Amino acid sequence: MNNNKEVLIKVENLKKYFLVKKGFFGKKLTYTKAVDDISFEIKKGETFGLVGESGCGKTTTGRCIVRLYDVTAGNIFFSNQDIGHMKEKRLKPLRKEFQMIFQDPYASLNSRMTVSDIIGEPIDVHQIAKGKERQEMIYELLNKVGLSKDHASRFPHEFSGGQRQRIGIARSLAVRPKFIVCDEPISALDVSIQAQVVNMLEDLQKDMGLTYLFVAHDLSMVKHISDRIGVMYLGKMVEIASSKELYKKPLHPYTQALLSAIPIPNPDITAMRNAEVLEGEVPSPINPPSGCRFRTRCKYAMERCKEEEPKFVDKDNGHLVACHLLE
Amino acid sequence: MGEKLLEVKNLKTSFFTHLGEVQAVRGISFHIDKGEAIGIVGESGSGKSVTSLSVMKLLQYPGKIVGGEILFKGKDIVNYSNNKMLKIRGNEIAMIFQDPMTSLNPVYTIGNQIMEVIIRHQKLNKKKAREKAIEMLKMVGIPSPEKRIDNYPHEFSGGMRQRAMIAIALSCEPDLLIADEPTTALDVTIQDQILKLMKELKERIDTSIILITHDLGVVADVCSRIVVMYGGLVMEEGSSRDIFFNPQHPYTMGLLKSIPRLDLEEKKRLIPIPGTPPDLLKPPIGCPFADRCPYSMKICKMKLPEFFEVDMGHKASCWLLHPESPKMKLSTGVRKEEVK
Amino acid sequence: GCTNKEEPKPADEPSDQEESSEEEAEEPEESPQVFTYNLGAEPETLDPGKATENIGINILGNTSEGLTRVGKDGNPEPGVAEKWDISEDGKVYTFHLRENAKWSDGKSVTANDFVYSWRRVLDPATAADYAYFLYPILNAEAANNGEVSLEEVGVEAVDEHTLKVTLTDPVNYFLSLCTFVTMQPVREDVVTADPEGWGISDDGMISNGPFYVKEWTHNEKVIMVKNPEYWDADKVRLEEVEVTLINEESTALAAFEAGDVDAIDNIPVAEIPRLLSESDEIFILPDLSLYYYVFNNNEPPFDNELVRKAFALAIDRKAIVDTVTMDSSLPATGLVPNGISYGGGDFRESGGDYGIKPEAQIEEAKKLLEEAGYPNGEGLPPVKLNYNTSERHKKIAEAIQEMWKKNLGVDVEIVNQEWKVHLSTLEEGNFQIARIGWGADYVHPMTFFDMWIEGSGNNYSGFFDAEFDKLVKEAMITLDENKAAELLHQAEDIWMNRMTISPIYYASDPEMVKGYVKDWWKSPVGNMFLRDAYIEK
Amino acid sequence: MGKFLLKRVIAMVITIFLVITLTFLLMHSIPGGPFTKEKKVPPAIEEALNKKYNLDDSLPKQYIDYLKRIAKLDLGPSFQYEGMTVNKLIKDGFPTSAKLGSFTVLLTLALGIPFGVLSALKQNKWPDYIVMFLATLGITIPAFVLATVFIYFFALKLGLLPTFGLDSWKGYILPVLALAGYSLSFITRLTRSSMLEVMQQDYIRTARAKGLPERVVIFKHGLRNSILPVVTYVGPMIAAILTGSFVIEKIFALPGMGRHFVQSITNRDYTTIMGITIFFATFLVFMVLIVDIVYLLVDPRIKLDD
Amino acid sequence: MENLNSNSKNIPKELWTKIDDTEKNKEQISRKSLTYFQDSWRRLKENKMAMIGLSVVIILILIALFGPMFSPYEYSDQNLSYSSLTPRLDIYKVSDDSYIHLANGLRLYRVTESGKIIELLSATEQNLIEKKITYDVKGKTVLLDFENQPFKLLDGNGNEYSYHDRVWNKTYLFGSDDLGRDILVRVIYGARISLLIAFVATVVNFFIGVLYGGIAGYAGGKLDNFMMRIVDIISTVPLMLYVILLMVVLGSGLKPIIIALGSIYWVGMARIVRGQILSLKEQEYVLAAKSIGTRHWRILTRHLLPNAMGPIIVSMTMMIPRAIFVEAFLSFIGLGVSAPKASWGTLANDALGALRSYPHQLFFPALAICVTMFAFNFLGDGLRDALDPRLRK
Ligand SMILES: Nc1ncnc2c1ncn2[C@@H]1O[C@H](COP(=O)(O)OP(=O)(O)OP(=O)(O)O)[C@@H](O)[C@H]1O
Ligand SMILES: Nc1ncnc2c1ncn2[C@@H]1O[C@H](COP(=O)(O)OP(=O)(O)OP(=O)(O)O)[C@@H](O)[C@H]1O
Ligand SMILES: [Mg+2]
Ligand SMILES: [Mg+2]
Repeated sequence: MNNNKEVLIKVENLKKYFLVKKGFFGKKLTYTKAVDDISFEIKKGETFGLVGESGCGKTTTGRCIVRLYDVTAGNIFFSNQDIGHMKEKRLKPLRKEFQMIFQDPYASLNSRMTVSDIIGEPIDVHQIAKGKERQEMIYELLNKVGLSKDHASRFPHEFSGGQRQRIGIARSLAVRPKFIVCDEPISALDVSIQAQVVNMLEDLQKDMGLTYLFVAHDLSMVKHISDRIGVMYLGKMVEIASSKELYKKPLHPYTQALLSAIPIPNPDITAMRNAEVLEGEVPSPINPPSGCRFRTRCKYAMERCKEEEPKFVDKDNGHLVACHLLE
Repeated sequence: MGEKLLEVKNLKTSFFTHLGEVQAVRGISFHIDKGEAIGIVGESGSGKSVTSLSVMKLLQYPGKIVGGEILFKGKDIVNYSNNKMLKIRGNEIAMIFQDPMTSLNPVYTIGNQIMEVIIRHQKLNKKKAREKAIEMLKMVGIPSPEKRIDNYPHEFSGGMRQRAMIAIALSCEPDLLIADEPTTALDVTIQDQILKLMKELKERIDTSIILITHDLGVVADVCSRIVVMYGGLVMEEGSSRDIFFNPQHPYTMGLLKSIPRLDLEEKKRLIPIPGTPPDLLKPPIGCPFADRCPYSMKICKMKLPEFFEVDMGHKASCWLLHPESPKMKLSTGVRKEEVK
Repeated sequence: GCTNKEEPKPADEPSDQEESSEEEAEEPEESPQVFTYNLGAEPETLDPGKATENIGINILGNTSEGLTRVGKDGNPEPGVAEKWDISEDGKVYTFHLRENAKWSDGKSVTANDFVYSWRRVLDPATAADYAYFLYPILNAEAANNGEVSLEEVGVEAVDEHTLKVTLTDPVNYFLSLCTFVTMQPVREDVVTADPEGWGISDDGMISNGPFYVKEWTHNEKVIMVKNPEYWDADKVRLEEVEVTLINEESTALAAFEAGDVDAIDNIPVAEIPRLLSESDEIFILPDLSLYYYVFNNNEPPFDNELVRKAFALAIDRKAIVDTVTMDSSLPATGLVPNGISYGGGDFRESGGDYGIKPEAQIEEAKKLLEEAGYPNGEGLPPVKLNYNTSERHKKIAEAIQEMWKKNLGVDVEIVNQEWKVHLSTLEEGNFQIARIGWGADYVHPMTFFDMWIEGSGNNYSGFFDAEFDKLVKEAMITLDENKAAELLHQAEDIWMNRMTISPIYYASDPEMVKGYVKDWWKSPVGNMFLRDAYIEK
Repeated sequence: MGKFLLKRVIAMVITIFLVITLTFLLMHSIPGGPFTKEKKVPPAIEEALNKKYNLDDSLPKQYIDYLKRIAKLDLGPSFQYEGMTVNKLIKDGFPTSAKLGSFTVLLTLALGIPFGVLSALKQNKWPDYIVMFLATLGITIPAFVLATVFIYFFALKLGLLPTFGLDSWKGYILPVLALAGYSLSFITRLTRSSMLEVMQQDYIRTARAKGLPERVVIFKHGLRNSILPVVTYVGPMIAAILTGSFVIEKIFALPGMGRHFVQSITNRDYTTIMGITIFFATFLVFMVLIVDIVYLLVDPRIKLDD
Repeated sequence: MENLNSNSKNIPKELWTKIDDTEKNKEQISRKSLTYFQDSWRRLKENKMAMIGLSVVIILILIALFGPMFSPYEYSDQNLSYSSLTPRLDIYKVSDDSYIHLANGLRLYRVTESGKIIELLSATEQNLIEKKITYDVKGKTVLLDFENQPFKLLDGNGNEYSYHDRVWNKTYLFGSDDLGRDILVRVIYGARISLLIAFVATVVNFFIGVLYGGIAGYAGGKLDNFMMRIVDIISTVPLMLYVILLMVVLGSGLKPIIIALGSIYWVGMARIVRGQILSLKEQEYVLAAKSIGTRHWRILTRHLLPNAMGPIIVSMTMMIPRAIFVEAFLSFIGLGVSAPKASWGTLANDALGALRSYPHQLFFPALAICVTMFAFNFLGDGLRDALDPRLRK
């Protein structure tokens, strides 16, 4: 990968804790450490894949970056502007630059808006187009994501899951952003539409220099689309590498386990495949294990893993990993 | 062939909107045996969810079953009263819904929503039910379930919600489990765990599973038979091997071709199926896939093809399979030889 | 007593023990002497010295008694005082109290009780509203103003049963005043025990009338029972009087018709015609009060006598009493209502009607207005009529508004104001025409005259007349009734000939009382007296 | 939570203080005073009266004195009912009003919510039409008409119930019905409307898929999600109904405290105006707090604190 | 399962030819895309009840505006001798061309057979002790005997006059009020005020109540606490004090009433909206809207309020009748339009006392209010349904 490209997003020591109420009059405050001190960069024009166990904080990371959440600690730079602590007012014009595709398509669509209202909203908000032009834009966007004009005046509940997802995608594309957090944008789509959407995302990237943070569970798709991939585990980043590298030479035990579990669309192979099973309790982000967070389920766990948190080290030209084994 | 648990015959379901009748399901037939797992794959919007909702009889206004039969354990449940369905739902047929956020009640804790179904169908007391709920959450891989059980849905991540839905559906060990994209929001390790859980259920108590998913890998893993849907109709049906190795319908072929390949070193452009699916408000009279099919013929646009049996239990609805149709070279797109 | 329509319950029901035991105690032949009477609102106080509103006064009329009491004919008759002597100049009254006049707890009513009571009323610290009723007594006014000590007030207990009262001037209606609540006695020991609260106490109070208050459930009812110690107790036949406090007229009527109460004091006006034609239990009694419109005599156009007259004559008073008030009130043509006999006959009849006919005198009114320079109302400034919030006032105002429009061609705007705002408006003189009324405090024409005197504060017309004041004051102290009446007629002439105000009607007092209630009567000032009443079913 | 409550209680105290101040100002700025009467008392007597009740003090002094008194929970003597304290006025009247009010509130909730649910579930079928017809009548016909008509028919014509008073349980029936009419209709309609929306949600579908009986689906899953507007309405309603209704108490001649609300103003009974207002304000502010707490209990997503 | 068509055997040859891409997506029908509000309007139009409601409201407005032009009376025209006449008259036949009607309060009228009132008859002789009144009707003696119920109308020989018919009062179709004014025309005039009040209430609730509550709920935290405490203050400071002050300052008329309603008559709505918004603002679509940079105002008005429409509309329809009676109360204490102008509320209020003797005086204004309320409710329900895209019909 081209290492001298401009950095678009820089996340430094990002933390996001959620307050957990304990009972109604509970005095004891506990926190869910959804994201606990992670740092990474995304370069301009790059697709950064983010994978990891469900609940490890991917969505939270994404939402922090587009400032839908106020961060607990850490900095976020967007084009060298510190947006992590920016006031909403100043942030407003910047919102056009970064967008988010939501994981849960239905919940993120207002059930009292027609599709054309929904997709038209960012156009209106940022005064991109009016009247007929606006209408045309909406149709074009719908077309792009594989929906037809006729869908414009329908309501979200009249669509299938995948169609809803596409509405969300169309909405986020409407403002022609520079950066999109794609939070599992394609998981609800069938493979052919997936291919369509991914191709489209790639085309857009090529044409307009878009940058993506791509969260997904479908590792083959992640591999396909990402330039670099970050692997998260329980609020921590455990490994970052270029996608080729990661698949060829996964270093972290968790990454290895992850890759071994990819289902393969071939009944013969699946039957023969021997996925590595992660043993042990899944720890909770409310009180994560000490030291290395993966140690409770790691087959190589040592005494040291318990005491010391592994540092993130560059193993090989940008292949970063946090594991004591590899030090 | 085992005993048929569910048989859907020529099911037609429509939504009567002001624009007209949206024919979401236009006459599909399939069946599932006891202890069998079948997969339904297909275009998004092709009617998979609507089919499963029809089976559960949970269609919401303005949706209506307009034709066909749904035989569950031999009885047609299309005209079952709500009361009769109460005994079936949750207990005999359970369903995992596609949209986990909106499908969970925001004002009750996850635990409450799981316990509820346990108490209802297993007649356990509250304490026992709670224990069982914790166990279920643990089974679906929720960390520290004894704490998480008191969380509300909005405090869960997307995948966790989905797992909570799965826990609800699995907790009563139903005869038939309809899983509508149960693992889309799950990472592969958890997905693996969940799929194992389902398989185990299948083995242990002979649960039949209808798995609706886009992840062909998952289908390949779990299902012995696959139904491919498009435009409210079944396009092809066969064993997994038939579908993967010997697809007969151009749509199935296109589908298989769109999958990104892990094994390729170089990044290649994905190959989607061009075009858009038909508008179900005015479904085409001919084959719904005709407009996007690279092989379509005049007849395709005029007449709906019938099913042609290719093999034992493998059939497809495509004019190309008609004995009179001109023989074309179809791109197989199948990686039969690929054994790593 | 009150017949409730509840079905008889089985006697052995434990919850009804009280009720059934009561029933057992009844003599089978004679009806129980319990009378239920609805008076309306909650009395403000049952302290005679402080009571000012009608309901309290009504109750006190039966529980308390002054030196004189109101007789059936409306005139004063001996009460606590058996007899009295009046000095020749009419200034010194010596009252001889009955030996057997007793309080409800058996103690005698003494001359000292009166001395105490009257001084208490006059004490500025008591701040009694109606202290001015005692002003005819020597030094009373000065004492009330705190100028002289209370001991200097002209009231003196000669002995236990003799009371000497000295007046400043020989006020000829003093015996009438003595019937009034403010002059009724209170007991020093009772008052001092709880000076503020005794008059509103929940569990009854000691008094010296035919009945005494046994229990007062606030906002619900006042229960009076017969006072066995009353000097005239032999004649009192009712055992108990339950005063209910139903404020809503229509509810009260329903309660009466359902038999839940035996008498009601206020009747919805709209129902009166129906009741009059259907029922034998409705009584229209005269009510010594005047309903009138006051003109602002200082502001144009009503500083012009002709305009005032035109407006007054354009009113069809008969139509008002027939179709608007509908309660058999009488068209008013002067200051003093019919029903006060004074100076050898009905004061009103001897006074004449000042040219005001019951029907509208349209031609005359028009002519007057033209004479005043406003032919057909042209040139008149916009005229407003103020009234205070009430259905009745509104209706009358609307009717009169229409009469002025039709008969004079004048458009009058009518303005509705909340009661106390209305009073303030009147006080400030910030009006053109306004509704107001006046009720007699005692049965004497004077009660309709002294209000106009400069300084009384109740004359909102803005017109004062020295001659009028002189005549009225002279009449007050003229012992000869005929002469006094003559003086008052002269005073009334002054007032009415210039049409300072426009009288509308003399009110009536409709009352419904069940046929089985006998020998009740009401004084012309609207108090129901029950000392002779009994139930006969 | 503790901090939230503390903050709210402080806000409540400030609110009541402002209500006191505002009422005090309003009260003294409208024409007429407690001793303005039809038959004017001579100036000397009026002076004595003013002195007796400290009305001759300057307004700021009266105000401060009043606040001092309030701090001791003493609402002062009534101006109209001499010898009566406002505390006693409330103590006498409130139990009746509260009893009547409680029945009314119970009735409105016990009928309003089920009716609303019924009508939502049977939308556009005859039970819905009947309920909505009655509910529309209920809001259209004001309590005073209802009360008068009730008395006429049930007490006078049919003789089934007493015309006035609360001597037996029968006495409660008509006032409670008349008082409940509007609120009942309001609650019914609010419930219906929210239920209609909620019953379309996906989680209701989930609940049904679980095989839960319809009753549980409706009352557990549906109602809790649709109860919010009802809670909002009911909170202040309870405060208003429990402190008595002028109209109903007047028509049925009930010794409650509702009548003081209007009467004290007509009479310019300053202390009573203030006392009643403070009592009501406290009640209302408290109910509003309860409403907010119920919000938090009903819907875990709601945050009131930030 | 195997739907093998028998006729699929012989398919013409030419159908087996491949088609090219141009032939494929040809019939792309295009409808104009609707926005939420356009779609709601469409749904509203389909709702019969709502349309009936809307028509009734429009008709009422038209009647209020133009109705008086067709009436022979003014709203203030009095005829005291024709007071409190009922809309239906029981008439008795005296002779071929003269009929009489006995009204409440022992008033005897000469009427035509069709129910037109000719004159109030005055008695020639009254005997109140025996309860008999004698009249002369065009030369015929009529003796009214009111000794016993029902009253009797006798001729000179003591025979009862025959009951003829019950007819509509042709002089006053809705009867007359206690001052002999035509109730019909008064109800029509009343519509002007009451509908205006309904309009004001709606506007006030919508623009003040909804927005105020919406802002409080959406802002949350301190601002919410502050704003809602103001609402508490407004709802606890005695309304009457405030109204009296307004009346003293502004006098009577429509303006002060509008000011009064405007300043206080939205607190209930504000509370309800705030409660809804508090819960709605935590939904994901709000987050989604934020993420595209939607301004707070727009989130509130485009996303949250439409979702809170159900309770808003319900409250709105409930507030309208309240407003009509609040107006009557305000008029009663002097703030409203001054007599003889009257609104439905004041007409009903005034008639209440005569409920038993002259129920028609209450009935017609009450009916007018009822009809309006039903219309508003139909419209409101329809609107509510229309605004909820998921709702069944
Ligand atoms: N309430 C509704 N009103 C109108 N049309 C509807 C409604 N619900 C679903 N549809 C239509 O029915 C069709 C089938 O929907 P369905 O949800 O079954 O698709 P699906 O196969 O599950 O797709 P996905 O994989 O994207 O979830 C879609 O075209 C959708 O637009
Ligand atoms: N609003 C919230 N309140 C409390 N906890 C939360 C909240 N949102 C997320 N969490 C917790 O934070 C953690 C991370 O959640 P997040 O949604 O970022 O996970 P994720 O990586 O996106 O998972 P998935 O792949 O399942 O979507 C989870 O444990 C979740 O329960
Ligand atoms: Mg997520
Ligand atoms: Mg689906």
